[in-house]
Amino acid sequence: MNMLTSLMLLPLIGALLISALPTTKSLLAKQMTLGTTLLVAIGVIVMAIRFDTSKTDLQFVETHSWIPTFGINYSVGVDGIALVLIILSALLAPIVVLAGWNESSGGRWSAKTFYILVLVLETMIIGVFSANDLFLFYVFFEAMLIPVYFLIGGYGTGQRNAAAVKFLIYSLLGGLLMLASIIALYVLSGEQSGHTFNINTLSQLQMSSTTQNLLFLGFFIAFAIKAPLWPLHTWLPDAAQSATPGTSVLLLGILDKVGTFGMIRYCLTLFPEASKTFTPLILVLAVISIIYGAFLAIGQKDLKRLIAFTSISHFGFITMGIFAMTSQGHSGATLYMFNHGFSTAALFIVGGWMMSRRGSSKISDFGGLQRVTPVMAWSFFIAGMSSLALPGLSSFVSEFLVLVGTYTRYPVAAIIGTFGIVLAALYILIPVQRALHGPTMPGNEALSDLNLREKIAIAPVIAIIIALGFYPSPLLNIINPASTHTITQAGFTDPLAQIDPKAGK
Amino acid sequence: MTSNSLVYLIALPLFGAAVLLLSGRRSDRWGHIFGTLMSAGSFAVGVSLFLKMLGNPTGERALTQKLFSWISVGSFQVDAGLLADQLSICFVLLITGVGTLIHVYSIAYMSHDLDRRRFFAYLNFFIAAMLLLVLGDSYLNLYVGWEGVGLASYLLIGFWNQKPTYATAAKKAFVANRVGDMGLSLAIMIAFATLGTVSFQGVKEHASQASTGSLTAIGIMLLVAATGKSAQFPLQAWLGDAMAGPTPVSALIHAATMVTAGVYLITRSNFIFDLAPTAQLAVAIIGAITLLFGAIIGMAKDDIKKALAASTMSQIGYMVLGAGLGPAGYAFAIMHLLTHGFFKAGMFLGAGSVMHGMNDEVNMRRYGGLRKFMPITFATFGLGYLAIIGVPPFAGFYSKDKIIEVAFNAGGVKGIALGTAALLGAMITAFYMTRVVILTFAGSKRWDDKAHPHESPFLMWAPMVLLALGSVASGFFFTHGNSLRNWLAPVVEATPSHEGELLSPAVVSILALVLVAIGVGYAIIKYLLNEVPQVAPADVTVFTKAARKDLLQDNFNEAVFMRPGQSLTRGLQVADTKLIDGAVHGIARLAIGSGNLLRKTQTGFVRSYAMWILAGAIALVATIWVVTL
Amino acid sequence: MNPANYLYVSALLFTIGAIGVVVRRNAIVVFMCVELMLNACNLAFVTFARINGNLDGQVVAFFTMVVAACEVVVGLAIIVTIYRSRRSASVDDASLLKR
Amino acid sequence: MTDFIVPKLSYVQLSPILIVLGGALIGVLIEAFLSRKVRPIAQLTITLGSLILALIQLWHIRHESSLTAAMGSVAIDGATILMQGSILLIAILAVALIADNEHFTVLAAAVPGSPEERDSLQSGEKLTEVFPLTLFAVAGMLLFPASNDLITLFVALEMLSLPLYLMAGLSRRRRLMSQEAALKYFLLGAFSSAFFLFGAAYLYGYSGSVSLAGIRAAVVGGSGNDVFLLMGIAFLSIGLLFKVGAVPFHAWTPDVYQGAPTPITAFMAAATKVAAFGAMLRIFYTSLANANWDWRPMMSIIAIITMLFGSVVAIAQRDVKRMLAYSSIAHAGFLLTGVIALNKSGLDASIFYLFAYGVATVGAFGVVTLVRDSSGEVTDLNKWAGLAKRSPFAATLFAGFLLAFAGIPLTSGFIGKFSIFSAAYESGNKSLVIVGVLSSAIAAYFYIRVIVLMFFKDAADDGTSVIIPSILTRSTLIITSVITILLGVYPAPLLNFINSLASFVR
Repeated sequence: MNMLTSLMLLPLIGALLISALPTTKSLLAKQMTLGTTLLVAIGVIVMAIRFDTSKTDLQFVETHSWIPTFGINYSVGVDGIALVLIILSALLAPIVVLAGWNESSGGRWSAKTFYILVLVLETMIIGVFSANDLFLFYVFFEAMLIPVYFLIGGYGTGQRNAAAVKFLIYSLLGGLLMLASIIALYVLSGEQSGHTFNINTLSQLQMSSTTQNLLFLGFFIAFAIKAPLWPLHTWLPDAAQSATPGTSVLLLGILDKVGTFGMIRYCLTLFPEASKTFTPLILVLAVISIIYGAFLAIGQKDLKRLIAFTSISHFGFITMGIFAMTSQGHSGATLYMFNHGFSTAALFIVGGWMMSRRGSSKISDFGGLQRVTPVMAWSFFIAGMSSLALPGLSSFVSEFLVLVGTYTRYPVAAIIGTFGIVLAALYILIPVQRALHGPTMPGNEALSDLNLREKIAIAPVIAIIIALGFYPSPLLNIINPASTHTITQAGFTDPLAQIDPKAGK
Repeated sequence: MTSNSLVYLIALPLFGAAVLLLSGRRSDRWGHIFGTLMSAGSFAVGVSLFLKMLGNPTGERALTQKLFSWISVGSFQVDAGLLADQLSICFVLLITGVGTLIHVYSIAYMSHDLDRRRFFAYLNFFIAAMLLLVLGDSYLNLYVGWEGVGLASYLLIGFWNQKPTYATAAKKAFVANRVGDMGLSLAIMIAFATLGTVSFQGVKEHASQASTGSLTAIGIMLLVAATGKSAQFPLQAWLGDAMAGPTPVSALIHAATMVTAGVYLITRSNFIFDLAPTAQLAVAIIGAITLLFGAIIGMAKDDIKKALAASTMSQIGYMVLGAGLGPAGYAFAIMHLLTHGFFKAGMFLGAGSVMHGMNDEVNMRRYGGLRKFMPITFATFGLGYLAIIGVPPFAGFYSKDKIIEVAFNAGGVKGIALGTAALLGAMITAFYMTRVVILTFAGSKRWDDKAHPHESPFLMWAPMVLLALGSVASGFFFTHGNSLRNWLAPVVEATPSHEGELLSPAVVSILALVLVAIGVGYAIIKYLLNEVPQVAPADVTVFTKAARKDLLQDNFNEAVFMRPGQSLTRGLQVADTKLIDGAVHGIARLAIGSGNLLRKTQTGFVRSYAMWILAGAIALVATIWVVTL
Repeated sequence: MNPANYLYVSALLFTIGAIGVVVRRNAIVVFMCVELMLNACNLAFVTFARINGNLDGQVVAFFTMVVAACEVVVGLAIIVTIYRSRRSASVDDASLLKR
Repeated sequence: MTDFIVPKLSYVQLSPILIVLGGALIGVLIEAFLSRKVRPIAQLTITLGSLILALIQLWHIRHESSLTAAMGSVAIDGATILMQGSILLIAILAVALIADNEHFTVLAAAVPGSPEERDSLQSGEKLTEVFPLTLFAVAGMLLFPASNDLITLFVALEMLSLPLYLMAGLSRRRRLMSQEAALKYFLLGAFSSAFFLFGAAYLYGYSGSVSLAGIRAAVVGGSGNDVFLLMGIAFLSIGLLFKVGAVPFHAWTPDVYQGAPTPITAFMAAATKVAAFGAMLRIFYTSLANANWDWRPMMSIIAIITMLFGSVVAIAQRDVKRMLAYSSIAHAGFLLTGVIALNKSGLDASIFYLFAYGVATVGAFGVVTLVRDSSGEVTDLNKWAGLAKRSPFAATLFAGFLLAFAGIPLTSGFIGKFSIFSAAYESGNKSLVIVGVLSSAIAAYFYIRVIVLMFFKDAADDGTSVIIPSILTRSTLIITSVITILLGVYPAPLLNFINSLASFVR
């Protein structure tokens, strides 16, 4: 069987096995989940090694007829961009399980259910990134919401019901708008080439510019809600605040990438002309997101909301990179998705430990943690540094690529975006100062430092953050052919330098 | 020429930092020694490289090392490459040399601190980052080091971050630096968009093909970067607060090395500034403003470290001014940077030594007459003092006078204005440095009985002595036969010819010495011959009050950036919940509300239902009628 | 005589019946109004049969009568049951189910 | 005098209808002659038996296609077969729910609260008339979409409606409400039948023929009086739109759904919709297809109003059955887009949608029958809070059906929604698709609200409990949920089947 399909089935099988366990055996459920996610991670790494970086077309392709009446196929395959995101998901999953070992205990239902949901979600995540059939993509895109909804509503804290509903309604609204566009594409394909959902075929459809613009909007709004872009972002802070840290990692670290991934894979590929038309508007929204997210992050008093707003700022960068339509912007954006996954994961995981120990997510309740729990404080600090894109850490490479890629075509957007890096310093250093520095606040004296399990969980995250900062080539080699291909397909070439660097020699 | 050992310069201290941080408390007992050895090892590598370069012919001295391809996307190609040319190696020797001395000093200075190991880890990390800054072969590599030293500076300023003010100072430094960094990243972006490359070599080769406008933009952005890192006007506010860090840090980072990175950046980018006269002029003006600004603040400070910090700001102003004067000035800027590295580091260590003996008291009004208790400190500090005010034949005389001279000779009004500013600065420098020395070492004792001033241990005074030797001899050594200038010539392409001299070197020296004498004399009259109150007098001029408050720079920043920023944040928060989320909830409420409203049509009366059907029927017939008509 | 006049009458009857359903409260009367409407339909059918010159319409009328009879059976059963429970034949009294 | 022509009837093609009718008659005889003790089991056997037999028989004739099954009165074609199959299957599933006698009063004629009623309840007897009534209704429903002339249409309409009027009033609990539902359903049903008949008269007047083929010929020829045609279309539509519950002819739906015994609600919500839409599709796709310029705008407006109204008002509901009623109104709107599409994919999509929706509806009401307290079923949504704690089984099933109604992928509802919207889009009715999508989003809100209630709210200790379902109910629940999921995950076989069969013989 094809690797992608096997990787999708693996967590599903794990979920089935766990569902056969009695509810009381929560430890076994955890161990089995960890084992399954590790297996998937190993499988994905093997796949990454076997991935041929010299090709631009999809690899590991598998196609079966699914609903022939509508020309729907079960068709999967990955290019570099999708592969990187699958790697991200597969690596983060075991870390989330290990880091949030006791996360499932405070929920409405048993730990068993929690892990079943997580595993089902992993299947869908791999599916959504590897789908090569628009219908299949949509199925995963929507079905994914259900496990997340239950993860937030069932295991979260605070206003979890409202947050879960808000998340779901927002996402469903976007999804339904996209459905309208998908239906239109389907009908158009029927008129022009026979009903199909094959993305390649769909990308060659002829349509009037009005149609293209409208259909593009259907897709884009769905993705902009997911990613989330200002002003469609308000569900994210609520969801992040209510979800458990592990769920937040899955949500912000992985799931929201479906939005930006979709912009690359679907918006640009299917509607190149409309993408051009809307680029100015989208860049404005992206820039607003960067600055707006940063300002709101600065003002947050709740650690989880703060991280959520930093993510909104970061998603602004990613969107900006995508719509800059340069190879640097695109590769940078894809790399950014990966790096943001890890730095947000680090923030949420360590932040989660801090919060569960202190029993509060208010930043002002912390203080002086560096003295009490140095390892935890350091982990948080490094995560924060990664979030503000400190050079030498992974996110710097991607952020800079996005900025430089944007500057070559849209200098003004890049310049305003650059202000974001100053604000980033503020939104990271303010909580760092309040939580880690200063005198040890009452209530924090007896907090325990990270235990071995937690150290094992956070170590690979930090290792990847640092390693990719200095040596991002393995990922860039995977991403570059795909992003160049996307740019070319959308009808763009990189802007040339004012002078040709080779001419001088 | 390629060399495979460049990477060890950085790798050794980086390894030291990693070991010290990861091993935790286990390395408490030997961490400081290990850290010092790593720094010393790096110094040794530096010296050997320097000797190797000396052995090569002038044109082939630059050493390069390509480690791997760092970022490669489309035409954006950046290697992880190192470049040690004549300019870099000066910095390498300064950083590792002074750095190692300060490591040694810190062994003793920090011996009572529980976190000494962590302190050494940070110091090692700083050395590594600073070396990366000066060794990177492209702007992007430099950027990594650039922010790396910023981080090290942040960590070290906030080393005692349990004190909220210290933590705030650290944050302030980082943020101010980030503003500068924004300039640097914009400069890199413009460079890439204009020239298609960001390596020093590439930019240098193609700069002449680019438009002046682009080059000016790059230059201005590089200047912004330099003002952040080097505490130049208008991003200077953080330096005074940065004195919150342990004194060795102030000596190493906030006097000798990191804060001079801006001068390095401008000098390194000479190929851009030489083609962008506007940007170059801006550099010179910023330098001139800052040198006066810092000097004025220096006159009013009672905190010995803050006085020295103001002085640093001012001295770097000289360097920036020098670098802004183009090919004629680069070498002198670097020379002043190196000599300043010696004497200012020496004086900071001296200040640290004084504090060490005075229970960490920093207020000079509570010192007085300490020369008897701390003779070595007094001697080394004194030598540094003579160097900074520019008394021949101490180091400062050579470097500073040259900058003043070049400034006067820059031509026209510009030359006179810049030269006058520099001269004036020299006078003020003489005044406030004399004030520092008198308040600290001369006069009568003003401390209370709790303090027991004593000389510092060997490990502390030995580095001070070595640095004092540097303050005495380095100036002569660098100027002898134009050694430094010739050494740097391949990098900065010094063209000594300028169109006619306005003032000859001798005139400049005499003028400067006269002004210095006035400054010293006034300080003696004011502080040695008159009683110094223990508490700073309140009935002073508005001018003094402003100088005490750093010429209101914090007030300005607060009023112009911080307050509006905070209001904006609050405003956006309200907007987010009320407007954006409010709209979302509004739509939801609209749906629910209309649901509740329409629900009332379901009255429960069957006749009203029949009415609906009848009305529907009429409407239907009407619609069909209208449509078909 | 113009057959259209029969159609007008039928339409009038239908309208009277429909308005009666809406206006009257007594379930039996309401039901009778429905029957009136059905008979209006019958009249229309028969008229059209005449106009069209075939018998189909008249056949429908017979079917309608039979169906109407069945409706009466069911309808009266329901109305009587509810009258017994509520002691009222007003359709307005039966309004527990609403909103 | 002309010779008497012996009517030629194709008994094979009519056999499903005849079997069901036969079963109903046997049921009446059972009521008359068998002792009360054996009646329940006998009735159940006969009912299920005849339904299953009819289904089997239907399978055998699935490829038949003729207009002559009953002298042109009944059309047997792919569409008929598919509709009848759906109705039979839904009826079988619903009968399994009806078999739980707990829902029905023993003596329908008894006054609520009277000693008579008490006695009858205490006797432990069971109401069994409901079975033959069901079969009669089913027979009417089978005939309705197959009817090929106005007479048969009207007769079938009454045949399916009259038993339902009665069945709505059979509830054991809340008798007054149940009777009120019956009254309302009856009066309004009769009222709308009159409109239907009036419309039929005008169509006859327009075309001079009662057969759909004759009307079609007249419409194509375009020779008749257009006023008659338009009046005919408008009034005939009212009768049909009433049955499917389209706004503004919907008002009976919530009241009747709420008042009727839940198994009956399940049956009529699902099966009536199939039958009524079946007839509607046949009329509009065959007879009136060429007059689509006349009726499409009006139907589009109704579809839009129906979708929005159903979704919006459902948000404000506090009773689960009423909420499902409004949801069914919204779904009627979605289905109308399939009628308006007026193309082959619209037909296929509507049939699939009807089947998927019907099955899920039976399942959803099936779950409603399980939630009870001391006074019977609990339909107050507030008391459904924390249902997942009381019974994860029931809550999960119900959530699954709700997600199917909401059209979440991997459920049958999504495939249905996709196919019907794409058919509408294909026919150029883009605005319908947009409104459909928007109201789906609104609808999603209240489905999710119920899920929140069941899963994320804590249960109050108010005596609400979930009973353990009988084997029949349980199998209905399991079969409906399996079909709902299966049609979402792998709908290809059914879609292929529908695609190959669905067509109208003309």
